[in-house]
Amino acid sequence: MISPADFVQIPLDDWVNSFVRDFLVPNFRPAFRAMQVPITKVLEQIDTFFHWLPMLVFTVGLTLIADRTAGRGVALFSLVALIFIDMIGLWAETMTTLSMILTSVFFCAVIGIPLGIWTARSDRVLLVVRPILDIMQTIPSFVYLVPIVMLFGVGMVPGIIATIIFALPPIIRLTNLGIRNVRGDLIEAAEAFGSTRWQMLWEVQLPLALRTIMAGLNQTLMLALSMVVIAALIGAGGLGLTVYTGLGRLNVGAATTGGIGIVLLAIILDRITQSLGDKKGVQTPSLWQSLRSLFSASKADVGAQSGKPA
Amino acid sequence: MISPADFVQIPLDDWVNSFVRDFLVPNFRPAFRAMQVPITKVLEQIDTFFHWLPMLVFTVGLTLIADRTAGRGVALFSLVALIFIDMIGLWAETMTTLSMILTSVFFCAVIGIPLGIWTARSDRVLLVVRPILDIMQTIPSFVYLVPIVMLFGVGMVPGIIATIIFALPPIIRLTNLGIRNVRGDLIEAAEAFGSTRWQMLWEVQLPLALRTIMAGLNQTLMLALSMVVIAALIGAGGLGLTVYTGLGRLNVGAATTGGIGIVLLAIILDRITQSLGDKKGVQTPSLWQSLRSLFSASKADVGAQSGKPA
Amino acid sequence: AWDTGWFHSEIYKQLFEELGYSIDGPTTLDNPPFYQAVGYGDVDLWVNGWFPIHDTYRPAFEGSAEIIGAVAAGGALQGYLVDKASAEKFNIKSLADFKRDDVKEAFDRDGDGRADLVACPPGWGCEVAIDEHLTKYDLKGDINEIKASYSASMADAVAAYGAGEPILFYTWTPNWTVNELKLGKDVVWIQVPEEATEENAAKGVASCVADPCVMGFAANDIVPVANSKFLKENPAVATLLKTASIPLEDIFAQNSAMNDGADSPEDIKKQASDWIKANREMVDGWLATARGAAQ
Amino acid sequence: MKPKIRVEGVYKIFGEDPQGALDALNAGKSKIEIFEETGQTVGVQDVSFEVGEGEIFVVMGLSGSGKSTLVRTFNGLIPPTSGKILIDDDDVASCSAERLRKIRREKITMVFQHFALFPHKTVAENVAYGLKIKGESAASRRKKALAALEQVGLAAYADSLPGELSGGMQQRVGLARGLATDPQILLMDEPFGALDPLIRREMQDELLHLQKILKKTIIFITHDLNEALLLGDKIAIMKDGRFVQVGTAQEIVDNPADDYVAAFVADIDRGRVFEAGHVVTDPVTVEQNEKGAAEKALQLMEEHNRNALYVLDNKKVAGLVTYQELSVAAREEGRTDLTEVMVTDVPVVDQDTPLNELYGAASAGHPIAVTDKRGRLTGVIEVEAVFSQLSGDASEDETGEEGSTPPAEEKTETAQGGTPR
Amino acid sequence: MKPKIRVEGVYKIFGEDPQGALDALNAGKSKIEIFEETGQTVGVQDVSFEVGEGEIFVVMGLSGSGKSTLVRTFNGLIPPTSGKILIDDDDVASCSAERLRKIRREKITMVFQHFALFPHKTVAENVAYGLKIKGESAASRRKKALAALEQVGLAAYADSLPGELSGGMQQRVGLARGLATDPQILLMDEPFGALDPLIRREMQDELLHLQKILKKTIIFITHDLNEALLLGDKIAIMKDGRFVQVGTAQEIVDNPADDYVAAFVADIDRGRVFEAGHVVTDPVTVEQNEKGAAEKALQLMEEHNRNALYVLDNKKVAGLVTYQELSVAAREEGRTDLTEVMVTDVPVVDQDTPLNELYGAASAGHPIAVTDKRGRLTGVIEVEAVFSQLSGDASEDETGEEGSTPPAEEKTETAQGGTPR
Ligand SMILES: Nc1ncnc2c1ncn2[C@@H]1O[C@H](COP(=O)(O)OP(=O)(O)OP(=O)(O)O)[C@@H](O)[C@H]1O
Ligand SMILES: Nc1ncnc2c1ncn2[C@@H]1O[C@H](COP(=O)(O)OP(=O)(O)OP(=O)(O)O)[C@@H](O)[C@H]1O
Ligand SMILES: C[N+](C)(C)CC(=O)O
Ligand SMILES: [Mg+2]
Ligand SMILES: [Mg+2]
Repeated sequence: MISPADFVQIPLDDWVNSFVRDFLVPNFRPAFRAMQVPITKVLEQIDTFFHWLPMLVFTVGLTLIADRTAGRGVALFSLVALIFIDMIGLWAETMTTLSMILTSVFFCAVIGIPLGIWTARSDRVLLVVRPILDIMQTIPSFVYLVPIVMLFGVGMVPGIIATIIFALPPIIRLTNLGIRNVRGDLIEAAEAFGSTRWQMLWEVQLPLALRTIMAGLNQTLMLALSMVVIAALIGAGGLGLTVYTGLGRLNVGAATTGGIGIVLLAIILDRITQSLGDKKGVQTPSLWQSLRSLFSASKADVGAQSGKPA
Repeated sequence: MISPADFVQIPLDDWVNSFVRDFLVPNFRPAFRAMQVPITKVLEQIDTFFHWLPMLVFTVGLTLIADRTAGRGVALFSLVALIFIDMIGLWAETMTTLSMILTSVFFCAVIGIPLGIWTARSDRVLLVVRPILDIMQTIPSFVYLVPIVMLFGVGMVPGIIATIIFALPPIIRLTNLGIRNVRGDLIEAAEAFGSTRWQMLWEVQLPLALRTIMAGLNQTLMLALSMVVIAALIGAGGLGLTVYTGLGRLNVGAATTGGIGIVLLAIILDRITQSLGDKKGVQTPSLWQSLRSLFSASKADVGAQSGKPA
Repeated sequence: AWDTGWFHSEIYKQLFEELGYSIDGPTTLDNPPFYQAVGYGDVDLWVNGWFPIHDTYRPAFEGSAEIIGAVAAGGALQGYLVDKASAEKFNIKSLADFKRDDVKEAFDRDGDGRADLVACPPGWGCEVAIDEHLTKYDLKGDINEIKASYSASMADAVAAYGAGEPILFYTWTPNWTVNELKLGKDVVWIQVPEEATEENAAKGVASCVADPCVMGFAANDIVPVANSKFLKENPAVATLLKTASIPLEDIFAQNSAMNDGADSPEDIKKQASDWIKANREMVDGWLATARGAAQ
Repeated sequence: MKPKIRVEGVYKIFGEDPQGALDALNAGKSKIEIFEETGQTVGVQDVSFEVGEGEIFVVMGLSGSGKSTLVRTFNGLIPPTSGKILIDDDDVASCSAERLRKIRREKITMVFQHFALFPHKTVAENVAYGLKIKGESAASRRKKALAALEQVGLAAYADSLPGELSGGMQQRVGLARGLATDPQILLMDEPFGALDPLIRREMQDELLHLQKILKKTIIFITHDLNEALLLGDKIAIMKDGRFVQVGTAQEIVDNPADDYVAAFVADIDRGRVFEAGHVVTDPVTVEQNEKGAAEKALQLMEEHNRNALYVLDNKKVAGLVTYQELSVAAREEGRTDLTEVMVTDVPVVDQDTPLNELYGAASAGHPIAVTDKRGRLTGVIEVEAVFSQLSGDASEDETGEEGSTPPAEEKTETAQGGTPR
Repeated sequence: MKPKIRVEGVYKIFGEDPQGALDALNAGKSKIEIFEETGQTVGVQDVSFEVGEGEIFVVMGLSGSGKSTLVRTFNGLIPPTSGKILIDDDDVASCSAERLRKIRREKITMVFQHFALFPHKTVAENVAYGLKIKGESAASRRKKALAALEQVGLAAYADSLPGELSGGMQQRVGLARGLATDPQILLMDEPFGALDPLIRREMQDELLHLQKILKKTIIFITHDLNEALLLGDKIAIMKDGRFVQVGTAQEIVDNPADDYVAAFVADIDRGRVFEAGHVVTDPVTVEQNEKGAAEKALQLMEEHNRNALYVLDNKKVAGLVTYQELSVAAREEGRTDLTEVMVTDVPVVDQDTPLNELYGAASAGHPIAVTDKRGRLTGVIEVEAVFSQLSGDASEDETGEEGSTPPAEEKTETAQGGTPR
């Protein structure tokens, strides 16, 4: 049986090995490690805050947010789920995971939304970005774990970086989609009044794309959650570590408990962010209002929330 | 700081442990292992076929299929990619992975499409199925690896089972969506002519939902591909194993090579299945034609294809 | 298995084949799934059990599977290593030296004020042992255990070493890590802060900062673990397992060969059959006994 | 004759609590009040009517007035909240699902506004859909489908996909699909709403033409008044789910039941609505060969205050004489032979000619002769009567007696327009 | 006066290879041929025209004929392939982006078919959009927006969201948005297409009313002929991207340039298109106090073949006499005083009265007096002439001379309708 391999063989693995080990790591590791600093900063802030916040305050706050955004049912669910998480003894881990997720999502938004806008405004950029996103989503995250570790080290922040790589595509895609899908006649109307590109963006495109962007944020959040366990492989803590440890000890119970924690967290965050997108798109979705309410939800700024009469 | 955990603690992990180990495994392991039989059968067929097929025949065949469905560009890409895979020495692994993926997707379709139809036809079923799908998608696959091993053992087939669990939701969701989204006036028209529920399904709903169902199949395929490495953790072979082994040996090169193999496979399969959905929806998508062409593509029935004049 | 096990797995495989068995595999499995699987008889045997450190998995297989014979009794070393340059620079002799601030700072890669130690994946036997050490020696505040996938953690250590940073890690031998980072040349064993006694100290470990060397771990047996029912039905295998063993030096040698690139399945096969050829006599003896038991 | 469709007291309430809404309706609340108070939407309220076999019954009204809801109750696509819908003897509102399916398969089909063609089936397959559902064989289906396509002139496109046809052609396919099962009743829900005006006109003519041959019973929804007038044997005007007026085009245009209907018909071209028969008056004639015909004619004209008079030749129209010419000829010049001064090239129409087709004839300024099928004069139309009908003033005094008393009072705004400004 | 908008030889080809399509056009190929051969779509071809300040220029044509494409080139939403579009002195087709933006901000706004209101902004914010873009302060924006809303009667809804308003109200918001920046030119692309007939009529009246006050230059797209006739000072009819005819409503209805236009206007109610001025004839009159007035009147009538004649009192309309009454009175009874037999209650209209408002006056059967602003008789309308114009036969012999030669030949189908069948 003949095949091309009989004639030419490409030692791709060797090439990659020497590229990473002999070139990338020796020369750029310090640079890459320096890039972690902003992530570390944000993570520390969020993490400290959540671990400082008393469990009951957090629970009440999130329940109120859920009630305001996603309705009574979700609020009730959040309440019960959070109490349950506490009772099965995973509160601290949950908070760690939450900080990690929010940090990832924060950076995904900061990177992804402008990039999405850019792709929406230029077909050429889209042409370049799209295959990269495709590959980012199809390449198994295991493949980039080792390079990430080699370049960034192990721990929470490299875990977040892996998560960002994995969770970034949807927010870019949906920002792009949202802006491109803004009704043509509205764009035309804005143009007919002599809007500049920036005015168009701020006055028309972004507000109208907000729902879709929110959907992207929601998907990004979900993908980030799905990386929690894999991030634990490179030293991130939280619920992912609980699962990983449970697996290592053949402790199905612990692994399942950690898994349930992740699922509960996922459901709560999913419903809240989903309803955020839904509602604000229909009602009065001033961009700033929406971003603000997203923020107060994502940072779970409970002090301020619970201060208001419910 | 007070929290509910101070008063009640739920030993959930112990409960799960004893449920799985003392109840599920002793009583149902044989039943679960028996369930593997059909999967094993299908897998063996496909695997034997692909490993028997000469590399060049497969390559030419798939290229022709790509040309007919997704156009010249994709065909060219497939050709180059397959030759590249062969040259980097991953042909056998790629075939193993392909068999595994196709088996998973086959069972996803067999389970998912009827289930999707059912959910589309009954709001009550949807109400039950939806949260289950939500959980299936949010629960980290690591969590169910150990229970799967406990119930099904290790190897290729348990890997496929994990893959099915992970990749099933989109096909159900999109079958449901596709059928529910069939234009109301067409349903009305069919009803106005006195169609029975089955006639409605076969004559109108399924053909019109086909595009969406194909999109679901495409997503299922992609999710299945993303499980390849994780399935290797419980003993499945193929490209996933290459990646996993590479990681274990700190061999970035090998891991990347395996990863590239997966990505190439993913891109080819993605483009072909995507275009399958696209084209057949617009042109003459007799359900049977479409299913047939899907089949000949998914089984890569190259003998038949390459026998025809291109 | 981790990749130190391929070689002797292959030797055993070839031996079984000479006995007339056909073998599937070897299958690659992580510790937890393996112990699970062998307990249920999905896998008949593996030859990569490390005891006593795998004692944590006993509940998973005890009753339906058992340890039988030994691949290499008492020869497997485990312990903590630091890179040679730092060991000399900071004069590090044992874990206790990591209480010193300058050492801590030098070994601190993640900036949390503690020295980073590449430990074991959560759940493995060694993870528990390391944890015990750190508690026992009151080092929790000084040393940060990286509990991640072992290869990931080591990737970090190797990369850090490559970048000239000090590293501290746990490993065992035989293992590819010591080929990557050569014992005595790149890295040296350090001790745990305990007085050397007869039981806990190993003599003649050249690459240790001290001799005798208190490595903190008793030497382990590398043992086959097999499904009991399978053994009962296949007395020849049982006997072979009981009698056979492979010298550690040979395992070391092969491991280093593997790390030099000879790591394809074919290479390993060849290394195994070469070894069998070289030790034909001994092997024949084992086989004869085994065949005898089968009668 | 027994009506083909009989609708009795049909109500349709959308919402969770139809009974509450029904009670509120009975208490005299309006659709909007009910929606605001209970959240229930009144789709149709208290509609009763009958349609005879072979009739075209047009339902019109603004968007949201309940036209679609009403017509969808007829084939059970929407079950009414209460009321009876009798198709022959079956009450569609209460019969079994099996029976309903049978009625749909055999008696009643629907043509949809946006065509609702199955995009995945060819034109012929679309047309054959109803037959396939009934279980006919492929060959017979194909044959009947082609025959139906022939009727709408699209047989050549049998194997195209609907997407390849223009809107007008697609609509004709929809019509063919409705006709293929040879139903007795066609429900047409704004079938021409999406068409260009030219194509639309073509389709209307086509429908009238088909109807002449096939004699189906048709319920036709539109919100275009001209279309309603053109097609409808009877027209119902809906508002808020209720019939505010039912009648012929002329009845509605002449006597709008309320301001809503009046606003609806305000812009109508009355020349299309009314026919010669609406403005005809009894003929005042002389026989050509009668003795003293000339003087008699002059006297008749003076008596009836007319400027011209029809002259008969043995009961058939021979021509007409004008007062002026006749009086000059007879009284001043003494020529009393009618045939000498008679205009023979006279306009002749029949009863059903719409007024707007009389303009040419009327532009001669002479009264127009209306004859029956055998050519006998049954009446004449004075041009003043035409204007009277066109201006809408004739309605008060029934058929236009004659314009003797100038009804200019109502039109004084035109006179005012002439006063100095 | 310099035209406000001057369009010269504008072409727009959609596709990759406009030059190829232009060449093919010059070679005389049709739009369809070009599309089939080259894949290029001809949007607009060779359109030139001018619109004066304060005019309403209506563009009509079937779907796809290029109306939207054309009008979108005026504010640069679509750049033309070739040709000039001069707004005052700026060529929109070739000026800089900056300049174009300035023109859009200051001179020209657009009102869209489907409103195109920003759903996330309140009504007032929508209306103020153009002002915000220009950088006006929030307070001044708000003030002007409220003023514009006041004009369309929606000030009360300033803080609602567009989604909360009905279609008609949304359209008025769109109009207010167009007016808020006080542009000189309004482009309206089928602005009333989506409305119910009743609301549509209201909007048309509103637009006419506003136009009377504001005197904008308006380009108005529609495919409704009645709307075009109602609003347009000038009307252009498009087909396949080309103007097939440009003219006033009357010109187009009377002299359709080809069959396409003819089919387009076939259904029109001519009574709305034409005005009294189109059918007026020179008055033949007698002075009331003239000597021998009665006999002179009779003779004039005989001469001109008329049945009635206007009687003046010092050049003002005093009344009319009919031939019949006058001849009986004067010739037979010897009473020659015109005032005795004169009808004084006569219909009087002015030049601009549309024909369909003459029907009431005409139903008296007497000729109608047309007076100028000072009340002086400038002509009379014979009822026959009205019919002649309505039937469309007047066009050949220019202004309706008189119905003396009955043009019934063309209408023989009505006569045939009366022959035995
Ligand atoms: N499925 C439904 N659920 C609730 N309300 C409905 C439903 N269908 C129709 N309606 C309401 O019933 C009323 C009548 O609607 P219908 O569609 O019959 O109007 P229509 O006269 O056909 O209007 P159009 O000309 O727009 O087709 C409307 O107020 C509408 O909102
Ligand atoms: N962006 C475009 N790309 C390609 N072809 C176009 C584009 N826009 C319009 N066309 C084509 O140009 C022609 C004129 O279209 P246009 O929209 O101007 O017609 P219209 O008269 O406004 O029709 P309607 O009454 O449906 O609005 C059509 O054949 C259309 O298909
Ligand atoms: C055998 N190892 C030391 C590699 C792993 C363990 O502790 O299980
Ligand atoms: Mg309707
Ligand atoms: Mg248009």
